[in-house]
Amino acid sequence: MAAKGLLRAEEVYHDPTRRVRELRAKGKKVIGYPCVYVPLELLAALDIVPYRICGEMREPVTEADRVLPASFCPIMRSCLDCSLKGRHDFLDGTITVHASDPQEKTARIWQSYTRLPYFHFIDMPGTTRTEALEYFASQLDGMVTTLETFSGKKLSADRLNKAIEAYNQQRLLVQSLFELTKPSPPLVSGTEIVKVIKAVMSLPVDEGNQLLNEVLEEVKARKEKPQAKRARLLLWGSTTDDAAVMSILESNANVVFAEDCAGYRPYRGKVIVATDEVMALAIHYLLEITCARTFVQSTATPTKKDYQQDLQGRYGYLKSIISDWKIDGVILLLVRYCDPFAFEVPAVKDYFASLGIPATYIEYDYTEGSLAPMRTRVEAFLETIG
Amino acid sequence: MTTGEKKRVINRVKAMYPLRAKVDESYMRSLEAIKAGKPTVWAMLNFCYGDPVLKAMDIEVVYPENYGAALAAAGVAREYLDRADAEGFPTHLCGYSRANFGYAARLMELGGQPPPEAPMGGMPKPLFLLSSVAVCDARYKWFQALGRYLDVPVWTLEAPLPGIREFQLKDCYEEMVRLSTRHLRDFIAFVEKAVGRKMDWDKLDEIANLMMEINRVSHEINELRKAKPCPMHSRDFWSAMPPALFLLGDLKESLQLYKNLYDEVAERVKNGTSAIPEEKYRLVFAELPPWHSLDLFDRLAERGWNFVIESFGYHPPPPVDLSHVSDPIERIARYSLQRMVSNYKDALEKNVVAGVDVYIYLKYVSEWKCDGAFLHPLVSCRSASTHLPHLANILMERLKVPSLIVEGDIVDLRLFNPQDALLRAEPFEEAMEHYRKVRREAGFDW
Amino acid sequence: MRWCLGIDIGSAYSKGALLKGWEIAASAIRLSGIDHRTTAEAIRGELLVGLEGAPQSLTVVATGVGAGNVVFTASRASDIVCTARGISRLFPEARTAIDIGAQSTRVIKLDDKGMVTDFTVSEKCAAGSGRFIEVIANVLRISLDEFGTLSLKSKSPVTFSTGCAVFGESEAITRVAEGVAKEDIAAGVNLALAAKIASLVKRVGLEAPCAVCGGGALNQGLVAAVEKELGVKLLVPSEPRTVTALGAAIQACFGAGS
Amino acid sequence: MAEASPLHHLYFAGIDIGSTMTKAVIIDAAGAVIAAIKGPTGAEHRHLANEVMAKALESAGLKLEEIFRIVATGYGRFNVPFADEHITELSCHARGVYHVFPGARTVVDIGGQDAKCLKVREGRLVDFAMNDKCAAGTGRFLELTAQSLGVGLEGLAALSQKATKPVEISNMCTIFAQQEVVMRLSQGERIEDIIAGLHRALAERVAALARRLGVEPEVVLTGGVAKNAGMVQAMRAALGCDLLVPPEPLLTGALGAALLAKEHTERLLAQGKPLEVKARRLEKATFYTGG
Ligand SMILES: Nc1ncnc2c1ncn2[C@@H]1O[C@H](COP(=O)(O)OP(=O)(O)O)[C@@H](O)[C@H]1O
Ligand SMILES: Nc1ncnc2c1ncn2[C@@H]1O[C@H](COP(=O)(O)OP(=O)(O)O)[C@@H](O)[C@H]1O
Ligand code: SF4
Ligand code: SF4
Ligand code: SF4
Repeated sequence: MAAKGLLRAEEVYHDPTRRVRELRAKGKKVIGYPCVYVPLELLAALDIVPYRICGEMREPVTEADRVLPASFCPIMRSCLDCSLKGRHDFLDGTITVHASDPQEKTARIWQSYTRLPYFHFIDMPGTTRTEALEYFASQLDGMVTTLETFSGKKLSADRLNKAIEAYNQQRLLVQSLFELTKPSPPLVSGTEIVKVIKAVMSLPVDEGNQLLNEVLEEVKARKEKPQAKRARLLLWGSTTDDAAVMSILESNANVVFAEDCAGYRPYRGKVIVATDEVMALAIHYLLEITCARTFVQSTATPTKKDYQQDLQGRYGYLKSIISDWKIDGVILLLVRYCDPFAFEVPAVKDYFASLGIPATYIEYDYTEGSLAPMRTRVEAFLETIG
Repeated sequence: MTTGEKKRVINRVKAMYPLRAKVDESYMRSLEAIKAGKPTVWAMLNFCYGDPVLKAMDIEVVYPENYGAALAAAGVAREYLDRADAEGFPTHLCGYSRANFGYAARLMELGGQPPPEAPMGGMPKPLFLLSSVAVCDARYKWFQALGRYLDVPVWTLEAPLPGIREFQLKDCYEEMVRLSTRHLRDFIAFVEKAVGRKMDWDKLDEIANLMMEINRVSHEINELRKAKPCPMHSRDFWSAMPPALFLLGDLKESLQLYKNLYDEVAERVKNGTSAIPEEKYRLVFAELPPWHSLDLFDRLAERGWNFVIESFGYHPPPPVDLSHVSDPIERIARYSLQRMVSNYKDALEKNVVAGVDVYIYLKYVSEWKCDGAFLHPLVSCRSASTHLPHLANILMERLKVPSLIVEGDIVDLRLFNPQDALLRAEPFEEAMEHYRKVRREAGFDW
Repeated sequence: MRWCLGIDIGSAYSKGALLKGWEIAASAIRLSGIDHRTTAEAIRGELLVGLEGAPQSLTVVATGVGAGNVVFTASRASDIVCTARGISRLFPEARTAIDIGAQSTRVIKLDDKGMVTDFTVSEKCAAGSGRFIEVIANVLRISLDEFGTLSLKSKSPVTFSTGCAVFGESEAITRVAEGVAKEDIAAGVNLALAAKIASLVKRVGLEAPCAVCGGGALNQGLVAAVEKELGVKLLVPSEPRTVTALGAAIQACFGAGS
Repeated sequence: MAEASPLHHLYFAGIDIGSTMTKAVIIDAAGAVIAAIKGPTGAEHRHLANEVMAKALESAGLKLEEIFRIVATGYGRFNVPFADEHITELSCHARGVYHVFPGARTVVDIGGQDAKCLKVREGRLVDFAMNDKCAAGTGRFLELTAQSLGVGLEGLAALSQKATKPVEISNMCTIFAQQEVVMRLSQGERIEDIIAGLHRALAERVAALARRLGVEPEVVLTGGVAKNAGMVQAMRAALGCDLLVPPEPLLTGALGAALLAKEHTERLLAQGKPLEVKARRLEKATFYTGG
């Protein structure tokens, strides 16, 4: 392992399965997950390596057509397609979550057509009420049960606390990475961050942390910084884990914050253990991940709701990002058929408008062919914000 | 495009008509209630979960999902859809939801007065919205997004949905019950505050029991349809289902009407009366019917196609004895969960891990002895479509039953081409014949 | 001697096939054009002209999108059924038939008697039909006849990333301008279409032997690409375009059709 | 002529490489158009960029060195190596339309490969919506159906105006709409009514896009499709409001590009920056790498 820092990140980004394959050859168990709601701490504590399953935009979907209709989240279609093509044969199993419908449906089809030794599905409640939280915790208990059986190990509080610590460290490191995009020009580009995060999601937690440390050091010291471009943008969306997409967004701008599932979103906050570790995880994952899946609303009185207050409650955390990162404009980027996020689009746009920040919605179909039109849209948007 | 002359071929069950009439009646009643200023709530179809509570609290309910269909059928959906586009809702979202956004925008523009062009008097401004996590993301994200127009709170009913295997884990079911029960209790407290009245617990108890009884009879009617020839066509099921599905009107009256329906269907079974002139093929239909082209079924009936079972989402949870559960809330919760839970064990036994909405069709096809499945995926509804390719695969693999897939839509009615469906009928008959042979050779009994 | 005529009015081309008893006596193809009635008449004329002595009894069955315009017969049959019969007549061993037409691709499974056992039709998007090839051939300024052989010369086919036939055209334009060799583009389109066709086949499940027909079967590059995707050799009729018309003639022979 | 302007000896060019057509416009310092050329884009559009430019220069009687600044736009804008700047066709159309209709607030541009709706204030693009996922809803839709009817683009407009009752076209896939057209014909529908139906289908689709932005007068229809009077009529009906059409709708993008080149220079001048013509040659394109 000669390469370090960004170079290493680049290597892992281009060949994300190599390291986990190596580990597996050494007898480690590797479990894939397509959605950030899976508490990785529970895996790490049982000495299992989690691996984030991503779609492959350049791979034409051929196998998934047999089992899924065409009008369906193209990212999940692609994930499943890769699985059906045997690309995930290095996995010992997968864990999926009832996050969006496509996650849930794909999970079931996945389980029906691939024969990995381990499979677990976590049901997720729709609200964040107390009873929902407790139900979610009970679902996590269920996952622990099946994981223990599968791994032949017992979950110990000690190891779990260590794993929580390691992942909290990872959260902190990613947060520090995003700190480096605050200056203008940013010390690290959005495209570089995509690669680093995808690499981190493909490595065991300690190696990911080491990589992040190296990257932070390197980036702070290097002379060749990204250039300041026409505008500083915030990306808001579901998952953007392809560097090509990010580099299209960055062709005339700096994307200094990525509010998505392969950006800041999975690394926000930290797990705080009060008494029960699993409950602490349930609280963190259900409340801290800013995914459209969870239903949150502000009520003025039992029968009245206030829209502005509601927006503040749902998107208030974006306000300080806008000011701290000196954002000029927002790209709302979704793949077609991403229903849960798509329902949010007008509301989140309203919220940005209330802050006086221009925002544009771009939808793409997760193919290479959609990149050229995306470029025109981004440029036109930059032209509108001057 | 027409499907030929409008000749009625299906022999409709007479006792269905009074049940069907209850739909119009309920719209009328709701209109009057609304005029009289009774609190009205917009609700998602919630499968025996929130409805008894609203009923016991004497609250009028309108169903925007149905209203979306009504707007489409009345040919006024276009305008509302355009409006939703203009409001920035991505066009791939559920067509019913988009029509509703347009409607809500217009409603509020008129100061909360239903627009004059709205069919059936329109839906009035609600007191609150009742959404549900069950079935699809749209069904709760949509109501949340309505917050742009309506300054009313949304209650989102939880609908736990663990995996088929995971359900077997210790405590899973009891956790589901606990979630649902506590959640319903909180919901009742919310409703009490919203309407400023207390729950009448005896009434809730009675309604819960009546609801279960109605659904039991309705379930039994469907069991009768296993007879050969099948005495009652899917069209009768669709026509007769709303009073049970939505707890329309007076429940005691509904119960009697379903009993009458049961008697007539039972009589037909006894006499060997078929729902169509000559039953050559027995079919199952999944999921939402093409409401605007129902006479396609008459054309298919002419060819001997009898539709004997259909639409899992519209079927009542199977009966279960919950008399030992004294708390009506818990009884409602357990009964409502029954819709999915009652199938989990069998699904696991049959190793259908893809969920109840797939398993159930295996059950339908093998118990109702279907020769083929007519699958109707919808362009703008993911939920009623996503499982269909897999369903077709598994019906073939496990039961050697072929599927005919014809695409359509819920709002853009032009997307369903009945002519196309008819053109495919001929080759599909050959396929059904072929697999009859295959099944016989493989030892199946139909 | 009994004569049977099958007429298939396709969206692009209309085809006719004439059976003398069980012998294939003649076949004809012409552009469907706008006036399907006249086209149908013309095909009948072309097939019957020069026959020694007019056939005493001629039974006709029409099929295809324009079957309703074949006014000289009231008998019609489904094109899916006809394709199955036609393929079965040519390749009785075939259990799967792929029909690549201009407007859609259809995959039909059939039994030893040519009865349909399952089928599926491509989605309502032209990126999965033969028209995609025509569009690209137009960009490359080559004829359809050359398309297949040219594509087979390719060493590094381009990847088509768009799902739309019309934008595929633009992509091809860009590639040409980038100086990419025509054969690589042609091969790229064939691969893209083959992938779609293969996934359609997988939807009903491939059962060998598998035959291919329709105009797309004339494109050797496409046939090779589908073979590679599916991992089987395909049976290709010498005149793949008239298979469905032949099936219609067979239906006429059995007095089927309604 | 702006005699007093220190720019008076300078010329500016805009070149718009669309999916279907390549257009070039040369203007003088006063903004007057002194040359306007169009040619098909074709598969070799990069090579064509210099040819179209050469033709425009010839028609203007100018040499390349006399053009102070060149802005390239359109889908092939990156293939113009001799351009000083690339600007999206959205901004260029907004600017070009403003030149012709200063009151324009909504611009609908239907080209060969996409349809765009622009919200414009004083010639500046402030918001937009595009359709580019599926060729349904673009000029290509008409081109291909015209082809299958064998009437040509010119025939479309003339025929559609003879329609008495437009036929409902239910297939929006550009290619399957062709099939439907054939079916309609075979059902005995009149060709005029079918064409009018096609126009209506396209217009409704584009109008839906426009409504997403909110349609504010004045509304301008531009892009190649605006040359089709039948389509203009259908768009009027679909939007339910009046529409303005520039005399040369194909050229508004290139014109806007030229105007933006001029304005850029004026800004340089205002900032007191020296004016120097960049050395350039009318060379063939380098390859577009997407980067
Ligand atoms: N000579 C040829 N060589 C290769 N491909 C051809 C040739 N002629 C037609 N094709 C292909 O066949 C398609 C037309 O197939 P056909 O079966 O005639 O369609 P339809 O029945 O819908 O009219 C064209 O789109 C083209 O892709
Ligand atoms: N003379 C004409 N009459 C009618 N339509 C025309 C005419 N010329 C071009 N068009 C239409 O204009 C479209 C091309 O428009 P254009 O704005 O040049 O697009 P692009 O910028 O993508 O090349 C063609 O698709 C065609 O439909
Ligand atoms: S959240 Fe959106 S992008 Fe992510 S899996 Fe769900 S539908 Fe797909
Ligand atoms: S089930 Fe389908 S139609 Fe109903 S709300 Fe969900 S997406 Fe819409
Ligand atoms: S994507 Fe292209 S080929 Fe497919 S339906 Fe749209 S226009 Fe037709």
